[in-house]
Amino acid sequence: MIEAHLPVLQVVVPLILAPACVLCKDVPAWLMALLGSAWSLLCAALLLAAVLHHGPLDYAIGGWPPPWGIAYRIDTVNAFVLLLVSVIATAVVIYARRSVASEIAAGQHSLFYSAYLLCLTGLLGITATGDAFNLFVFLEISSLSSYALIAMGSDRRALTASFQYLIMGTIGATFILIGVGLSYMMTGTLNMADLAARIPTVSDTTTMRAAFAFLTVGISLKIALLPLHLWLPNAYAYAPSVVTALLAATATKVAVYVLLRFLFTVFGASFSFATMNLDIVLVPLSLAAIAAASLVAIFQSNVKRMLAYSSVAQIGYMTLGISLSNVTGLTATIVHLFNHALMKGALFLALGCVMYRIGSVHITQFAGLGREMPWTMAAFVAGGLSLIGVPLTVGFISKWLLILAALENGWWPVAVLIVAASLLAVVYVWRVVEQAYFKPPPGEATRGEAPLSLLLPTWALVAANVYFGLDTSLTADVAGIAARELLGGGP
Amino acid sequence: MSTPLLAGLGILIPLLGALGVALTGRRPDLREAVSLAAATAMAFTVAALFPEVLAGGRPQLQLLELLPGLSLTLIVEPLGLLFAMIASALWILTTVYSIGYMRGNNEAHQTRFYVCFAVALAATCGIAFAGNLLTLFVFYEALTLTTYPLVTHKGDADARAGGRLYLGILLGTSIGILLVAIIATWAVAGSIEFRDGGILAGRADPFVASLLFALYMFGIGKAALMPFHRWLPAAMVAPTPVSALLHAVAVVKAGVFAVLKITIYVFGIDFLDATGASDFIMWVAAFTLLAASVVALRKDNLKARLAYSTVSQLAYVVLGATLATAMGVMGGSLQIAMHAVGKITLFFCAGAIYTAARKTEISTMDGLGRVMPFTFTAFLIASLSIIGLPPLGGAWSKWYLMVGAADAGETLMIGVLMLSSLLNVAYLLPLPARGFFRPPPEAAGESMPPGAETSAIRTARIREAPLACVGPLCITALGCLLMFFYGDAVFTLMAPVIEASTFTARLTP
Amino acid sequence: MRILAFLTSLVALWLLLSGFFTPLQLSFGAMSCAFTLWLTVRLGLLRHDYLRLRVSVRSPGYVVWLAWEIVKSNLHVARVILSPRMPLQRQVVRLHPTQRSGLGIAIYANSITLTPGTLTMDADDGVLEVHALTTPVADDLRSGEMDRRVTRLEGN
Amino acid sequence: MFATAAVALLAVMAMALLRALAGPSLYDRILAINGLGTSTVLLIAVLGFVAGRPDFLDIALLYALINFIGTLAVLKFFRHGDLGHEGDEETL
Amino acid sequence: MRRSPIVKEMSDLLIPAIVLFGLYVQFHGDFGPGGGFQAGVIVAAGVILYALVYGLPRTQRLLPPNAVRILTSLGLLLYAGVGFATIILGSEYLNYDALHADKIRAQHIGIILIEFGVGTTVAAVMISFFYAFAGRGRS
Amino acid sequence: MNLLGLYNYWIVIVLMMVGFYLVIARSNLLRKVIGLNIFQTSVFLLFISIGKISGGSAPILKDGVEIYSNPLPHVLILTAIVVGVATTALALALIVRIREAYATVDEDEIHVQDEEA
Amino acid sequence: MSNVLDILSWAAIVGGSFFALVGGIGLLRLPDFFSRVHAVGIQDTLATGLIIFGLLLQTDEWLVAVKLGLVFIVVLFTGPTATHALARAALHAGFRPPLDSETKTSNN
Amino acid sequence: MLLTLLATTAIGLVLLRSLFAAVMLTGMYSLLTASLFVLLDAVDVAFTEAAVGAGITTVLMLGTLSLLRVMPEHTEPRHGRLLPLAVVCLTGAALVYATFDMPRFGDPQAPAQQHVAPRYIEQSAAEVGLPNIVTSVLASYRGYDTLGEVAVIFTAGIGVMLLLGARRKE
Ligand code: NA
Ligand code: NA
Repeated sequence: MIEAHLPVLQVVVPLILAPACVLCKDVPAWLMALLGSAWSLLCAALLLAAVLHHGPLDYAIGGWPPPWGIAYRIDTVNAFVLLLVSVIATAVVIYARRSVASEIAAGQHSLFYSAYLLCLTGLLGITATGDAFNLFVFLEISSLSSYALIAMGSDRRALTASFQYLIMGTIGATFILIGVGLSYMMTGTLNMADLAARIPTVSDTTTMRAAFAFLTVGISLKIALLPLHLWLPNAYAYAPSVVTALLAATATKVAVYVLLRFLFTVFGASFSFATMNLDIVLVPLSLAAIAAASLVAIFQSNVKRMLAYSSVAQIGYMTLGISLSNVTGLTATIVHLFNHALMKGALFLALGCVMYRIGSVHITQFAGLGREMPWTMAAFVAGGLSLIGVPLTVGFISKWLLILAALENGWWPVAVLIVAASLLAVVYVWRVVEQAYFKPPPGEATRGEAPLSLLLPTWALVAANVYFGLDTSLTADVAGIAARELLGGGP
Repeated sequence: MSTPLLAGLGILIPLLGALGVALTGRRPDLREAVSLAAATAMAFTVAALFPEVLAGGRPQLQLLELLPGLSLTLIVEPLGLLFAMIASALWILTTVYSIGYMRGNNEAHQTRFYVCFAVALAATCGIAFAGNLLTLFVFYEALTLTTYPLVTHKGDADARAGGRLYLGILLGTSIGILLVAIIATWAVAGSIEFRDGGILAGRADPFVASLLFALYMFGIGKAALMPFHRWLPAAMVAPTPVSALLHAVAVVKAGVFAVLKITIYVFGIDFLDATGASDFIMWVAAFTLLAASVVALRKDNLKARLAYSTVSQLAYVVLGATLATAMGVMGGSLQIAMHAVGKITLFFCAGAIYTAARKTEISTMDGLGRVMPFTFTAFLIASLSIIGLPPLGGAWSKWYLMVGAADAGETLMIGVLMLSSLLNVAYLLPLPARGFFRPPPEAAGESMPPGAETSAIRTARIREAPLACVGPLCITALGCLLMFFYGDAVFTLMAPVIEASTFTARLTP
Repeated sequence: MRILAFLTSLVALWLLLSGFFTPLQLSFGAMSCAFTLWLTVRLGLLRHDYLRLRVSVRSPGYVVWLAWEIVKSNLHVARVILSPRMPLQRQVVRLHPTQRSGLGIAIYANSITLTPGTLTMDADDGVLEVHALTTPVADDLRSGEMDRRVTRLEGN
Repeated sequence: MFATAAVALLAVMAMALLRALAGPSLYDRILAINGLGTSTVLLIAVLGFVAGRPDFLDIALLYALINFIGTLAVLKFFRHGDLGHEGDEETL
Repeated sequence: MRRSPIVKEMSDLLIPAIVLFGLYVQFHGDFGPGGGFQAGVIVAAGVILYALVYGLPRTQRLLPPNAVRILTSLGLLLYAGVGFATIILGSEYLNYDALHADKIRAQHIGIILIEFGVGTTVAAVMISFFYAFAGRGRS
Repeated sequence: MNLLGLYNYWIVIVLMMVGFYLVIARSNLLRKVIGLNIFQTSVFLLFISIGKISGGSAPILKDGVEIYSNPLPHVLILTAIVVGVATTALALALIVRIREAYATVDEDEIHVQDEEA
Repeated sequence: MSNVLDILSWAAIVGGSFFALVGGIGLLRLPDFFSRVHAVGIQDTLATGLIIFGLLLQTDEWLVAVKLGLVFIVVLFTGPTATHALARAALHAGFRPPLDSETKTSNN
Repeated sequence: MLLTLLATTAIGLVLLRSLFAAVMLTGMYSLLTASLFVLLDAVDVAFTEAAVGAGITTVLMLGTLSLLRVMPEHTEPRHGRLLPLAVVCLTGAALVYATFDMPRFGDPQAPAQQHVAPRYIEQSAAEVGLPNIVTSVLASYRGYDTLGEVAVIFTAGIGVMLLLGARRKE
């Protein structure tokens, strides 16, 4: 009986746990958050298995068939993204117990975990839904909770970062709303599948083109595609460790998923690329993001900020894959969604360990950490190698596929740029490694290794970085199926 | 045990050795015994593959498949086996030598040293047996990363600076150029599996082939082709056994080995010849060869001089490959082996001199040969081998390279090779000459360099380095001699490969 | 008793608002009234004596009178506003109201404000400070009729 | 007929808006907005009749209440610069 | 200077009326404009008016912030809980048909329940907004 | 293209632009929030305009009424209004905290302070 | 009957509109803040009263009538209270009404 | 007419220097919009906009303003006017472009009136049983959106409590 309801239970269980959290004291609240994340992980795994076996699942919420009611539609693409979100959320929540205790004032934990669950709910809801407006609602749930969570950072800049994110995020959401409104105007429907069926008849109207533009720009703001990325670096840099890890690993990924969904499922590849020529805009922006953000990352002295810029660059890889609009490119994007979540998750969790012990992630604070926190720094190095794209890590798989996709389109210079950007990644990862392993620690005070409850989730993600770098049957194969689905072929 | 598994074992044994070393780190004797045992076991394992490969077998082992067509695969073919054999044999000697050196100099972090050393060997073996470009790349990077702690072993500012250059150039060229080349190969040929006759043959037009070839040659930074040679002298900050390993065996040889392997199995000699894709690189190699020699001539620091010598000698191998003739490739292959034995001897000697006399500058080594006769004799023998004089192993490689150049019609290259030999004489022989014929500094009167007073006092008490140092260098010096007589064993091993890569097998003169 | 009175007015208000007399809506109404009552008591808004009841019983007469006053003063002020030269005689009048309860004073003060032309600006310590737009309305106020009527409303 | 009233009320609203923009004092603005609120209440009531659906007077009722609370909040804010101030101590 | 008796008296009269009006809006959303959200806002407005007149400390003493916080959760719990109830009763999430044999009644029950949840949460959140902002100035 | 039928939309667009301008051009954080409110409210207006049918009536069933305006945009905008107030409340809370931390709510001044730090 | 009611209603609404306009004009024309309050007073009382009365005559549903009445009562209660609070706040903020005659105290 | 008033308010917002006046005008803007909603038959929306936009939002903004203690702010340094103006004009141009192929205002034949919505209007009485179609759609057909909406407001509550609930650090 439960199986039939998995699509919605995936989302509403964390949702109902969020208010329950508020009624609890700190520790039970954490347990609730753990329960919610673990549950969604279980659901996501079962859903993906089900989708791979039986094809897409539909769920009419409230019993009203689409397009009259709100329907969930789980296909390979969003099942995969659901899995990614819940994997990260689970790892992070395990980690959160100690980390939050050290970064968030006691007495606020239950609210914090409630916001965490709401953020998770929002992300899962965005991913699962088949309704354009429902997507907006859950987008706002996740956004609002993110703003609050980010502002919990100890530096006062967390507040301004959160505010900036709030303004840009709301502009983005409002643009999405405008886009949804315009397309509703022309089609009379909000259901994505229904939209996809009706848009071709009105696709040569100015209204539809504008709808497309507003949706794309709005989603790009959420993605933090250059030059709409301005909110991201500070938000990631000054948020509490746990929040950075969660958001960096999942939030922009979900936004990329939304872009995929709209470009390929709702509007269709031919409208998006042949009619609207999106690639003409998207390719230069992606390349600029890859190059510029990687360069800027090199000059950051706050390591979290450095990785945040790296995220902007990585987002460039994903949008690049999208703009290639071939199966390999989409596969690369979808794989990279997952892989980048793993690497950034691992890296930011490692930084969280540093934050826990040192209280800062300024690069000079890393001096001597290689000796004092060997496991943490080893995890950081492993994550860094993955970020660079060294073979046997997930990073390599992503880049490999992306480069193949570029070459498939005959875009040699693009392929070269991708590789060159990896070199920049070498440089910025290296700066940290050098500090950690080749500079003596500043004082006499020896700072110990992070506690096991922080190290275990971190290393679990590191292990995933390696495992999925070796066994790509889950990632690349599923992503391939998903990409073909998006491009309209059968699975 | 089946032979494919033996190939895997060749990688596994050093890894297990590393584990063993790490576990026994508290007890130096046991630790070094483990290290030695692993080295020996590896050498035997690799040697056990010899008969089958000689008989034309190509044991193959797929480790794992990342994506369709993208796998980690080991294939034992002659060139790789040759390289693995050299590496594993020299590992034994290096281990023995290290024990003497590290203890003699009271180096810190010895356990880390042995662990990294063992892992580096595993990576080297992986490179040797790599069945495709990806596998090659993975182990190539692994080698860079595991040798990095060795280079920066001392941990001071110099070591860090050197290490940064080392890692920067090697990672940079490999990721920025080699990986691009690999991907481009995939794009052009649809495969990155090594194959007799090359996978690019017939699939790439001359321009693309030239471009790819250049990418490979520069991308393999370990081959130290100018202008990407700077890492090699920079890495001289490492302890001498490391330098020996780096410059004679593992790292640089991995580079030129990769050059040859790619030349043979990715491009194919005939294809290269037909397209002329390698012409440009040939000139780069020639330039590197001469320029590095000239630089070496100007270095007073012994290890620096040896390092530039290595840069130049590596260019021989690249030159051999770029000649795109059977003879040239054969010469390159032989050069790998001959130079390995010769250069490791030279480094052993440099280390022995340092251990015994604490001297690093050539100008301060006057008269040392009289108190360290074995060391200086070995140095002389190895120098002669590298210069290419019979009856030493180096004569073979130089000879085949000359023949190759002639075959290719590149008469100018013959001149280059000869000029280079002269330069070799000029920068290698002065040391034995000073050691044996110059009087020790105290007899030299006023012209002592600063600080020479103390060294002068010490020179009086200098004796040969410990047996663990001197023993190996004698053995390798002897090896130089032996290689001359067993040179055709290498030839026999390599011939089928090279023949398979060329339609006109002109190996037998 | 006062609770009952208050409840009655709540129920009356509900019924006036609702307009639905199904059992369900009536039960909602009952719940709503009960909740409002509870909240009012909890917030301490129900501490007045019978005054309100008495006032509401006696008010209709006053309301009619007040309405007429309002109409008159409206016309007066409208004339002032519309006359081209706007003959204003702005002045402040201090009044000493004779009501004893706060509610009484409030009714008086609000009545003053309700009639345009006069405006209760302040009501401190038993003194009402009134702003008058013209002399006639000020004089009207000073006559004290309104004050007497409100006090009568308050009763004894 | 309703339209006449609606137009008149709109004109009144426009006047109030002008006063709100012109000021000059903050109290003038508040007064203008309060007046505008009253006009809006009436407008809503009239509009209900214009649209032939007069059963939306709840909205007008709500407007009136909100208008009142809003004005009080503004004043409280001006007296104390603090909405939570204890009313017993100060004027409102 | 004391509080103006006029404002106090009028508020005393208005607050119960506002609250009752809010509840009326809550329960008549089916027939006319309104519903849980608007009701929540109106009830909260009543409380805010009280706080404006009587001050925050007194208001928070009578309606403790913690209780408001609990109500915040309970409303959402009720709404989401109805969805779980319909699943347990064998239909889709939030498919009220499962709540009663008669579809129309079932829908009605469901809507009343969820609207009540909406109203509770909205009122509580609005009050806690006010508490948070008005209370920040004093500490 | 019927210009008269589009006039309403154009005014709404101008309103949206004004709000949007306030958001991105003003450095006072509170003004940004105000701008955001205007922007969103104008978008709501656009949506509600979509649902209007000439001669239609409010979508509350009543005997004798034939044409009802489209209720769906109303439902959407109800939700959007709630989202808007939620965003505003959060933004204002952030502004209060920023003011406490920086003693200013001007974006430029905050920037200067962050640079100095 | 219906005609009479219609005319009455019409008159009331037009009258109400007129007074509303007068209030608006007053709001613009009157010279100081305290005087302008009186203008708003017109809107709150007679204008509202007349318009609502006019509307009242137009409806035959008692519920509508009741609600119109409620609107009127609420406006009647809140309007003066708000304007009073406003004037009082202005007074305490230091604003003094410009006077044409001097302050008089009545002792009744 | 109402739209013109709205536009005037908006322009006043741009020009007025006083923050307080801006807050008041925002409330007024909401109130005017709400009136417009009534005119556009969106009574539920008008109800909400009035309560929220004119009521709660204004109160919250005043609360914020009181905590800022920088009431009359006279200098408004405008940074880089050109770029924002360009962005806004671009957005506006895109929107105007969008209107070219729009169905006319009030057109009963517009796609939005032909698809999906008719079922609500025609069937909701039988399917849900409420006279207020908006409530039917809100609470039943799209009840899940409303759940999300409650979650949004709940989230904001949590967020504000997190931000302003803890004791202030002085
Ligand atoms: Na050399
Ligand atoms: Na040479």
